[in-house]
Amino acid sequence: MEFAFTDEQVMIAETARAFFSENATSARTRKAMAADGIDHALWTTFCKELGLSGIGIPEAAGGAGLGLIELAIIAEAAGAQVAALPLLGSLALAAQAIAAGGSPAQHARHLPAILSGETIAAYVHDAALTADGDTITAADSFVAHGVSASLFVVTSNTGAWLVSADAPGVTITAQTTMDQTRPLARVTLTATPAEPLSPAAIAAAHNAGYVAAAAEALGGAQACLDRTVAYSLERVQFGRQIGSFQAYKHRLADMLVEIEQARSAVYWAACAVDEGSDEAAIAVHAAKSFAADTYFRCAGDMIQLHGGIGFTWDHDAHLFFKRARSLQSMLGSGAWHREAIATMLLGEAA
Amino acid sequence: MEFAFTDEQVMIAETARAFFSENATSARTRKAMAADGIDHALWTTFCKELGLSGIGIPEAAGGAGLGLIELAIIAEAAGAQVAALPLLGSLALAAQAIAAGGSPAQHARHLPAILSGETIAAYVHDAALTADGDTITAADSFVAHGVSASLFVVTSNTGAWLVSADAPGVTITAQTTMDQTRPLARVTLTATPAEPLSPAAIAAAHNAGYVAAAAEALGGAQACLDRTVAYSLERVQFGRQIGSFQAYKHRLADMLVEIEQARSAVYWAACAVDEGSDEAAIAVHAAKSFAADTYFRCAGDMIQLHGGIGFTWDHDAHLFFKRARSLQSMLGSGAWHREAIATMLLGEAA
Amino acid sequence: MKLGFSPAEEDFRRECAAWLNAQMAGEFRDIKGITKLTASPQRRKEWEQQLAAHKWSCIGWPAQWGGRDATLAQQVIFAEEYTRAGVPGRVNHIGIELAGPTLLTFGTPEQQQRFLPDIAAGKTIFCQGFSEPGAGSDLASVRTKGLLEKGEWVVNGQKIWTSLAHISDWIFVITRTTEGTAGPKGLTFLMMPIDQPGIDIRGITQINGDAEFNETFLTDARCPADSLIGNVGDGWRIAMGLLAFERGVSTLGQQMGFRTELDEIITAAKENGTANDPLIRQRLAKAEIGLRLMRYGALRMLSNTDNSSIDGAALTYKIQWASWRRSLGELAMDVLGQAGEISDAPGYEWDTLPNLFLYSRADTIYGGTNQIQRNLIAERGLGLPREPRGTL
Amino acid sequence: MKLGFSPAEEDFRRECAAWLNAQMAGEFRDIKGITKLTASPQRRKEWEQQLAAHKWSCIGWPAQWGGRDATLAQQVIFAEEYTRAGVPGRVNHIGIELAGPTLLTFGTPEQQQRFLPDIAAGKTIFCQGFSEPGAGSDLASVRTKGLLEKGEWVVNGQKIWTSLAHISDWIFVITRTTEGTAGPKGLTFLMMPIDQPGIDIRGITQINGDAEFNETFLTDARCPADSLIGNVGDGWRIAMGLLAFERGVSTLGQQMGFRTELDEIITAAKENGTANDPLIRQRLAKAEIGLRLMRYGALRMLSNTDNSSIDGAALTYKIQWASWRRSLGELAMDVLGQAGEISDAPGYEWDTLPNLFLYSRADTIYGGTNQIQRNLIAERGLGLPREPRGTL
Repeated sequence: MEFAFTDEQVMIAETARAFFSENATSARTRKAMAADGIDHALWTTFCKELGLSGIGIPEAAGGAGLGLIELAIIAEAAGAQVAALPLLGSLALAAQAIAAGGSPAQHARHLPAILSGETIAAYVHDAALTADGDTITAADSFVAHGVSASLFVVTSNTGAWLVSADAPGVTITAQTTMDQTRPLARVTLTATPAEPLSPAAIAAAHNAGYVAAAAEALGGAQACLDRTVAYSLERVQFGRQIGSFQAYKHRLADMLVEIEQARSAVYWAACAVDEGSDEAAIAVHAAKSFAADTYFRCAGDMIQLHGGIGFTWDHDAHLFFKRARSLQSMLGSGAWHREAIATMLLGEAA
Repeated sequence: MEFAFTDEQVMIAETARAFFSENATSARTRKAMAADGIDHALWTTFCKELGLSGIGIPEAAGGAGLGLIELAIIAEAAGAQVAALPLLGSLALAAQAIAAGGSPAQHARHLPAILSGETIAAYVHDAALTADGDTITAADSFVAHGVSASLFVVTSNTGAWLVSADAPGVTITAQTTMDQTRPLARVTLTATPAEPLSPAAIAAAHNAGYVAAAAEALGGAQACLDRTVAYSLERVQFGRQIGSFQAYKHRLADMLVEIEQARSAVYWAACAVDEGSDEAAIAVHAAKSFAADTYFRCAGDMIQLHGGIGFTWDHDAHLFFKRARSLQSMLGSGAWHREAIATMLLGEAA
Repeated sequence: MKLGFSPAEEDFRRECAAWLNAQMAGEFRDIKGITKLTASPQRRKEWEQQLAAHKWSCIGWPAQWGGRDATLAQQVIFAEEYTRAGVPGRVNHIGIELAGPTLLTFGTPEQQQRFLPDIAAGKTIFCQGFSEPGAGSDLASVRTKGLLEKGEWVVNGQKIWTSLAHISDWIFVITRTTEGTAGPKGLTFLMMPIDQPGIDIRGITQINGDAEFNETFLTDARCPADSLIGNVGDGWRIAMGLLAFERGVSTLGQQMGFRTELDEIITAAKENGTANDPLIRQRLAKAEIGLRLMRYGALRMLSNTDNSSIDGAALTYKIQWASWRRSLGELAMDVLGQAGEISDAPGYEWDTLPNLFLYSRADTIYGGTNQIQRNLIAERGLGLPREPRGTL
Repeated sequence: MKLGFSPAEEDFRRECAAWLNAQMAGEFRDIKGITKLTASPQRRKEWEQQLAAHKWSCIGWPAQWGGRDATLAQQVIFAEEYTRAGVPGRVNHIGIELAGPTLLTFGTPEQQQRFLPDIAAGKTIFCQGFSEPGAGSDLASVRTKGLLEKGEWVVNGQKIWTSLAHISDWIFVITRTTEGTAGPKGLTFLMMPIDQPGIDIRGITQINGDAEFNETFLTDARCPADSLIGNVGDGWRIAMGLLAFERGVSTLGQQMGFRTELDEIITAAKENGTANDPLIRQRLAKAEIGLRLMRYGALRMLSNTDNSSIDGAALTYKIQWASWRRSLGELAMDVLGQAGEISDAPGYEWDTLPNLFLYSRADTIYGGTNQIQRNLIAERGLGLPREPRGTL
């Protein structure tokens, strides 16, 4: 039992932080927002040069080994910059689903391309999906980076499939999305040929998706705090740094109280999944709901504590705020995750 | 339309405030707490000398006329002192029920005795009450001042009755109660002879009870704020009045924001009932839930902002705190009242 | 204490409703239902003039200046019916609600004659030049300089958050006219025409993609020597007096807009089934309660004619509505779910509810942040010690 | 990063559990399940001695002083199993967790020899004399005077909130030993025997009817010249060092107590049907999440061996658990409904959950109020400017 990063983990964290803060700049992110919400050059560099894209995928399947802890470290660093990248969809949800539910042949066919960034994969979920022989029919109105994907991992509550974006019956519709760093597309599959994955893909996608989303939220929340602290020491009103006003200080302190808990949640969940602990189920629900709520609160506070400037398009506060909102609503709302925990504690409601 | 007190209302408020703050002292209240939770001498003075006990009861029924606005003014003033009196049960719930649902003979038999303080009446509710001829069978574990009452107004969801405390089949059990200024008794009626009231008694009791409870809560909440403000100007720490610390100031400000809304709620509800407005139904639910929640928050803040001294038995903060809690849970929880409003807005949940 | 309206007042309500509905069904049907402040400015200026032509522009003003000397109850009724009829907000609301009352209270007879009829008539649209990049919450630290030169005020500086400046005719500005002063002393309140080379207006895009606010650059901007309200050095007093007018009857019209938003959420909840969710039901009930209490808080504040005492309802009103509306935006999004995060518009434009979610983040900032409001409540309402100024 | 325990550690867990369960089923079954700090003091002193006799009293201490040099993981395991077995809290927790570590860090070898074995053995029960009526949040303003007279310290003043003083043998006090000083300078940390005429202890009844806290009046109270820890004037440094020990492994035992409380609420909710109420379900889930995160926060804080950097988990821990527990008390009452407000006891005594509701109001006050915690977090954790002292 030692709930602290290993030296290797510290190194990964430093590498990832340095990479994203240097490269995932506001200017580049805004350029991506005006296009398909992906900084493609950055993604290519991340996948091909940094050597971290295979983290969490077994070496046997072509990955770099390690686990969700290390994946969370990277997602946290990317989230701190609101990087416009398909990390959550392509690496956490899709690649983990394929690694867990795919055959060696499927691994070989898809994972190297995803990990190299050549294939962008996205995650489609439809509880009402119907399968008929080798084809499936399904629809999902909120597929993150769906327009940019060439491969979809599609799940119902009981099964998982792989679908190529250029397969027959696939329509992909771009939608104006509040968080322009992760635009949502409507994807419909009508009697579309699909390769089945083993159902193990579902839990793997969920576990990795919840943890990666939570880690991204953690990084974002901490960045909101850090940037607001910095602003509060620069900005002077009433002849004082605004960070010297006690009510302002206490609000920042409350942010840290939440963030520290979110940090515990993220790494508890990642660790519990990696160790196959009994606690993994409750931990991933706790992490997703708590970290997303923390992020939303911190991003809202960031706007508030910046005053008018924080409400402008040119300031980055809204990038955090919109990302935070999207992390709350995607992959199950906070209330939904908490109800899942309540069911573990109390059974189904009568 | 003029949403401000009339001169007469201002005068009643001043009279009531002066009376309770002079007479309902902490020492007297604590003496009552050690007995049956009623300052009987104070109640007698209030009923016989002050001449306000008949307020809200029609003159034809032996009351002083006027309405719930004036009753709320009195309850607010009593609540500000956490007075140990059966005002809510005897005057608001029981007397209003009898006035609305009683025959002239019942008015004559009961109301003068209640208004003079000679009879203390209490309110018993049991949705599972059964009636058989002239007798009823019912039980209520939480009858405020039940031990002190000689008369009970008993309601089910569809009917109302009067029961004498010394009637056959009545058992009254005293219970140690958190709020010692309003101890709760368990009252059971087993085939007890009961005089029917018209069902109009039910709505009258509810309207008056919700409004009086809300008004009491408003008075209590404002007293919590006033006393904490006074303390914050006396108490010095770090070489400063603690009321000079911005976080402390803001917390007091937040209390006022809630209290001002509670004040609007109480007098809106009282006025709407008095005027027979369509809004009365939503208003009484809003007032009860909002004012009780406000009181609880303010009383909790009062303890917190007094520090250790506020946690001691000798300080009055706990009287407010326990009264506030009891006002939250009696006559329907906040969630219950809000669900009632939701049903008005949205219909029953499917 | 009385909430109901008299039969005569109910007649007045019918008269207002009839006229407004006729307008929204007739000549001005094209602007019915517009909620964005920035939409259709030209038509809305015409609407100002139509209101004025029928003496509905400023009914609370004296008849002498185009008003009707309306009672409080009548003003309440008109404000409510105005929004109920789906009429868009007043494009000259700063003129009507702030500049007008300020002139009525502090202006000279000549200034009143010069401005009030044109404000009432919708011919002079006003905007407000108070905040500066370095003077936000600390409004008294304005640095924009005003110098009297050859019978003219010459003004240099930068104002920000000048809402609707790009469609306004006049701007009132607080300027520092005594060199070497700091804080509330040495300020003067000037009214300046906008259409001049010394004034440059640049839109500020907000997080919802809209651009209601502006930066206003003043570079040797000019106005005549008699353009000041009050005396030289009176600027702070006038500005504070003006801000008190923000809590006028117009708040009730604003609330009717909130009503529309809440109703839209209720409709959405019924449509998508979240109306069955007990958590959503509680939050909708809380929102409903909050809105009702806002109405009765406003009526208490407006009915309070005893200006000498501290009025808690008035002091707490801003933070109350701003916090309520910000929560409403979050509730709206939770009712809509992910569907609230996508828009059918090709550009970055948002329907009422997602726009509410984004825009309401500004409600707790402009016109005094929640933090500033709490200071005011604590210091003025509760008598607690004032925050000390620093020396930076 | 690793959460699981090794097989050897799991063996150790079984060893702890076996011994503790045997005690609670045998000789000490009469104290099993006691939650009130003030209950059965005599038997609980005997329990301290039983623990010591089997070397379970202070397993993290060096063997030299009666400990086992246990690893962090072992301490975590013992703390968890201790509460899981239904063993009541340590009546000497101030001695074990605060006085002991303070002596280990700051004491002379003679002082260590004199006190540590007796603390470990449960023979010396300690209490803490820090706060005064005028020195609560502003602890450094203590006025209790200490004077060295004829080889003895003579102490005069009043301490308050001296938890369990009435059953303690020794008290450590911060005294002002340099006249004319104010604030953290001029303070000295003394250890004094309680059984002397100069020390008078009076119980303070709390809002729950219990009397765990005391006022302690010192009137020419005495202790030998060598009773000070550190040097004269070192009192503030020692006191701050001592307070840091509050965040030790014992927090995990405390959490196990919280677990018991939450489980009792869950049981009550299942019994009375509120477990079907979606609002209660959300709040129970939040409480569960909060408790889990408290555990992992504590493990992060305890695993962080790099003392040089600011440790956010440690700085935020107090406000986190205190706020959580206060909310838990409110949740308990909402689950119980009005039944939570009545007691079967004849006097003013409360079952676990109503008592939790009342007692937890103190959690956010003692040991540094939530407001003080936020100051510390902002100033030490985030580097924000310090609150200025006044001159009153």
